[in-house]
Amino acid sequence: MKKITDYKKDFLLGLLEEMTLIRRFEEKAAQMYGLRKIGGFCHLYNGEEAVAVGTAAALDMKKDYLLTGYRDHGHALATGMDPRGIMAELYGKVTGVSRGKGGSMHMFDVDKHMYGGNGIVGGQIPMATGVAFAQRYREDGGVTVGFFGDGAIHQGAFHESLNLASIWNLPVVYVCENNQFGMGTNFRRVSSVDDFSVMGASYGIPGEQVDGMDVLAVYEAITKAAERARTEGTATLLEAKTYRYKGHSMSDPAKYRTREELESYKQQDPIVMLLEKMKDAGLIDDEAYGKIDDKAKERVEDAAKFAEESEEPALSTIYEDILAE
Amino acid sequence: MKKITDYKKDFLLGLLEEMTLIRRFEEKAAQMYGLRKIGGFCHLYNGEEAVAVGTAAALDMKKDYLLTGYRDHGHALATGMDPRGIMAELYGKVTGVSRGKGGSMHMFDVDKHMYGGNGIVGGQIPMATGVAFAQRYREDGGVTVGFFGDGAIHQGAFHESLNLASIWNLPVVYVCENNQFGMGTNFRRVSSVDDFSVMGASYGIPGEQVDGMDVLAVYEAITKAAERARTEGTATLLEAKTYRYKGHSMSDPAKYRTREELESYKQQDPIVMLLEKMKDAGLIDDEAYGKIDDKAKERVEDAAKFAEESEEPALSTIYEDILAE
Amino acid sequence: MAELSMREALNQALDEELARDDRVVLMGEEIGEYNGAYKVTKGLMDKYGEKRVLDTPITELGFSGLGVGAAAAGLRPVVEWMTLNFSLLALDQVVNNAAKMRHMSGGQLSVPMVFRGPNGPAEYLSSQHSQALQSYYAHVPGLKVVAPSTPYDAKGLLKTSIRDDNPVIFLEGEMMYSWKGEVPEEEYLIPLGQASIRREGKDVSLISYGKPTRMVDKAAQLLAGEGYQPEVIDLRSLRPLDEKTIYTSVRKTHRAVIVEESWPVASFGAYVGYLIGKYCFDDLDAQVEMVASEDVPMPYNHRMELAVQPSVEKIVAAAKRVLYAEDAVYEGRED
Amino acid sequence: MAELSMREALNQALDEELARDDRVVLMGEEIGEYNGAYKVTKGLMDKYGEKRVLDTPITELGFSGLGVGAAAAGLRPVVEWMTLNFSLLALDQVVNNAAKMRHMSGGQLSVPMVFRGPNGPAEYLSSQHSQALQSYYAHVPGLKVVAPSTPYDAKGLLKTSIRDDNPVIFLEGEMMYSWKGEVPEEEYLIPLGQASIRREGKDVSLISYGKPTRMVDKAAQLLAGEGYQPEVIDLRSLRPLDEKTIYTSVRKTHRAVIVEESWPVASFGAYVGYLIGKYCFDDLDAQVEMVASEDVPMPYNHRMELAVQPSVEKIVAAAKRVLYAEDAVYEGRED
Ligand SMILES: Cc1ncc(C[n+]2csc(CCOP(=O)(O)OP(=O)(O)O)c2C)c(N)n1
Ligand SMILES: Cc1ncc(C[n+]2csc(CCOP(=O)(O)OP(=O)(O)O)c2C)c(N)n1
Ligand SMILES: [Mg+2]
Ligand SMILES: [Mg+2]
Repeated sequence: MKKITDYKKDFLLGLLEEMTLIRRFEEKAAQMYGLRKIGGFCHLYNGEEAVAVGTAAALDMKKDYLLTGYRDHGHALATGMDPRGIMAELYGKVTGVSRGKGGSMHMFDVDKHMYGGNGIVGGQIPMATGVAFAQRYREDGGVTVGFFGDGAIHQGAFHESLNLASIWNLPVVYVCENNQFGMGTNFRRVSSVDDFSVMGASYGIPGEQVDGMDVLAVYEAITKAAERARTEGTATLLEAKTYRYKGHSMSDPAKYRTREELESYKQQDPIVMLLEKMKDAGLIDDEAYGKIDDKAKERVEDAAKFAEESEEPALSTIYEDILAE
Repeated sequence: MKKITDYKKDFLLGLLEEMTLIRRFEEKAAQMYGLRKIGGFCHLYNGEEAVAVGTAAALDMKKDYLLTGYRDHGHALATGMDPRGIMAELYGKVTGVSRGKGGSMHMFDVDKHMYGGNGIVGGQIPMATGVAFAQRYREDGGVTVGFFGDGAIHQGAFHESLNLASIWNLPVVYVCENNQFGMGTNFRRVSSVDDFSVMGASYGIPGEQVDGMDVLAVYEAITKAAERARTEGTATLLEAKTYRYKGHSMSDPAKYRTREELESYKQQDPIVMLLEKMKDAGLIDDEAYGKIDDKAKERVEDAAKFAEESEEPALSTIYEDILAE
Repeated sequence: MAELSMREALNQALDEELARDDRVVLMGEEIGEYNGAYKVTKGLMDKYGEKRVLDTPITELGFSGLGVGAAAAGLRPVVEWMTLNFSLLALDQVVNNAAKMRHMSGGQLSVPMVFRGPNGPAEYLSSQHSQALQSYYAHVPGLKVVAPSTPYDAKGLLKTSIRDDNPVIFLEGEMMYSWKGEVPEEEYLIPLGQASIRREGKDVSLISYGKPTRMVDKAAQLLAGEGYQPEVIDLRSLRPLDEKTIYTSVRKTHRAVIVEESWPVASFGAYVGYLIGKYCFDDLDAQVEMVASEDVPMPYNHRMELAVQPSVEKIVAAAKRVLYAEDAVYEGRED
Repeated sequence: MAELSMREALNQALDEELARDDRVVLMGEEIGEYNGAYKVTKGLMDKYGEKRVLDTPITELGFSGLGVGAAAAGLRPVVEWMTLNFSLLALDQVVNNAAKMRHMSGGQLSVPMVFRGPNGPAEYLSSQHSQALQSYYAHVPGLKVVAPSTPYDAKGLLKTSIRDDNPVIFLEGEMMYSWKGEVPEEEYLIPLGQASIRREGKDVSLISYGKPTRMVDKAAQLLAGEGYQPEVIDLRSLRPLDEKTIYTSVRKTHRAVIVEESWPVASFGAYVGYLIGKYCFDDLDAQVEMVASEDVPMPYNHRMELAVQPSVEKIVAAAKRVLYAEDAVYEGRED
């Protein structure tokens, strides 16, 4: 791994900003959920920010693509999507990215190459493989990153997709975000192996574990994997070890884990870790970070205000967005 | 591996008889298919006899179970099912094992613990896992063997099942009969790896390749795997390398492979190989084998006669065998 | 009689059958340690242990098929699908194995098991999580399909389903789990294939099952307030279907409205409509109407999702159309 | 005009669209080197190369979902399911991704692709391999569902389907591939959602699509021989459905029989029956009848499998029942 001082300062500040924005966004979403501005499932990303942010930083969202599951606010923000459209979507407003039809689990932005947001555990894995297929077909030099959880990795969709990606040399990076739980189930209870990266061998592709609390580790792993995808058309399986601070969704009190476990992960908080390293290297001080944080809060406030003031979709739109003309 | 002289002569003769019976049965089935006594798909097992016979010999079909795909005549015979009922089923007669409802792909015998016969590629893998689940639940000391092809191994059902078997310590042996083709497709064209046994590692279970043309090698591998299943509740993934002499089904001229390749496999014919070894060890001579072969032919003739003379099912039976009372 | 929630009634049924028959095992995602995503299996892993109540990985095809194999080999698995939406991943195992094993084996095998879970929309979940998939299961010979509407029925029907020697699809509703109703202390069973008449009447037959029955009751009250006497039928089981009760009612009332949550095209409700048209042709005084989901994927926005679903207003309006109390204007129809 | 088989007509459609638009790719099991299990894709890998015609592993869920992703990213995949039976494994990708991507993204994504393959029974294949699954696809908003009955229609409809910006399920029939018919040399397209009237008449509307249309034609001839004038409608597309043609016909004939191969319960045919009952209530002179598969899994024995399916005799009998030329005796009905 490179040293922190090997990175450009702006780049590091960018990572910090993104992660902070996601953290603040999720806090706001939780608050607004409590106020019943948002309903349904709402899966927050607190604690896992480094994975999406480190990944997006390694990509060029002009030509690369990203797909994920229902825990997608962080990924959406990391691709550069506007917090306003995301928050408005959570509110179910017509100004939401999916015009109020998708909600929390279905964030899309075609321009930013964010292709969802999928509510079916594992359902995005074949689709991500297909986006990579289109890239290889067009030889556009791009890469697709498909995210999924430690729960999703057991789905048949994973197995079928990785084999397809391997035999067809698709430029895809599969990232298993192992936050240690699928809902209330510790992954060790339902997994035969505790290092998912070994599964790459079944498909003749590289598999690697990476510290998902360390945004730079993620950045480097994705950079390497994306490079391999671009140049050799070789898929990669990465397992990012991470942790979610909140319950699975808003209704989960998360009794299946101890306070101590949670606290021990908070000690390795991805934002704090990067901040501390940057401070040690003299790249930032508390005041400067305070400004970053303030800006994140502002953007999030602005997004909530935008969402609040936006219109509900007209009922007649229920017949729209189903078939293309 | 043990030497041939380490085996009891009767045991070896039994293997020879079983394989010969299957070979003759399939030849008869092919002939009757040509005469339109049999219709639909009819997937023959010629060349692969050692796999089913070596497996069944290692099992106790009083307490063990066997499930396979649609290429199931050989497995059915190997479990000790009566050729009459199997042939009559091929003829669609009411005396068939499935009363004329199942046909070639659906041979069942509850008493012999032959649980099918499944037409959906990979569809039997979760079911076999479930039979093993029941065995573990009852602690009946038995083992389930689930067969499937090199084509089927890519199905999600495989991945999901092996993980389940591993985390629940199910007494199951998964046997991938790699006959090198899924219909017209050489497995190397659609597989990321050419040694499927490596996939065991994804599920923390042993994986092993075995020469599927050598009935004793199969017997030994299954014996070992079954023992591990019985005593430790550990599943095993075995890949039996084999070859099918005929087309995928009766309508396939098998143009996707060379005459030479076929001939080279016929040089390692499982029946001939065992016969030669036994001859070398002085356990059998041509005359004695001639008798075995005659007996096989007789049983097959008898089966065809039985099938021919049996009644068609009454049309009213279409409403039967759907729901249990 | 105790007043229980649907959730508690279902839990009791599972508990009693687990106690009664040690071939019964439960499996599904989060049903054990977590006590169930909707807490239907609460306490059962504690009581019966991990051997009989199993948390599965997220592999709907795998564990559903595993259940089929276990059933064929003599157990009586009750498989929970966290929601029916996810059962699409398992459908092959249900349609091609569970429903056909007996047939393909010429009657040798049977598959005594239950697949259960919440079906139909809840709230704010968008289109992948709000599907009412009963029509898929009702379509298939070899399955039974049950959909209770009260805690009493839920308990009695689930117990019967677990004892049934066939694969039964048991449809609940997330929004129904907290519904309350009386449930006797003593054991009882309810046979599959018998509709119940929730309200007797003579002017119009309102036919439904599962969650929408509540709306139908309300609609019936409103109609009664306007002087009509609607008859309200709860089918309780879609397969087998109690056709006799339907026809008897329609021959009396001469008018019928079917209410269900699924999409309209190729739906179970439309089939009932077709049957009534066929077997009560001479008795019908008006077209049969169906109140179903709009023919659209479910949106997330709450006002929209309510607009997509059946409602008391829609049911009353349909009833009035068949009662000729309101003009039948079908918007957007090219005819 | 050239006389082509359905297989050749479909092959031409694929060939022409591959040539016309390089976003079109074909994928499926055995479609390339082996030229297709039923030879529909014959010669296309040779002509267009492995880049555009791809042999997939046996992973229906995987490659169907891959197709959805590729379509969303701008290609126009045509996915072959070797038979529709196997599509049950892929259903989640079709229902939850293909049909809903556009909706869940608020109209941002589209999924221009075709899933095609033989549907319905062939011969001697037993129950897992003989399912007519159109009702599953017709049920789902967000999909189009097409089922041609002639080589001419097959070609024109497939070309249109490939150019459509939505996911289209294109249903063929193994037994139909060798059917012959005239196909013009010059290019043509047939719009989706327009039924065709195969025979004009005034006494009874015989409504069908896909494979059974041939039987319906024969039945119509027999009925004509007895002095009736049946009208024969081929729906050609189930979704969108050309309701107007149906209602116009029934309002003229006052009687209708629907013929399809799927199981009856929660079927597409029953939905059409329901629609007719509703929108032609005042015009109907008899109950609407449906000739479908018997409500059983398909047996292997040939006499039995024929008995399970629609037949010319069953269609004639149903027509006569609605013409009141024969008593409507419904065996086994408890009513
Ligand atoms: C096919 C399917 N099965 C079940 C669910 C219900 N469910 C939603 S999230 C979840 C847990 C997934 O865990 P994991 O893959 O680890 O992702 P995480 O939530 O930890 O990000 C489950 C079971 C679903 N949405 N889809
Ligand atoms: C789910 C499914 N997809 C496709 C088919 C059609 N099909 C039947 S056999 C076969 C090839 C299977 O190959 P393999 O698993 O290697 O078994 P083998 O025939 O060689 O014994 C295919 C594609 C099917 N029956 N089921
Ligand atoms: Mg997780
Ligand atoms: Mg093979």
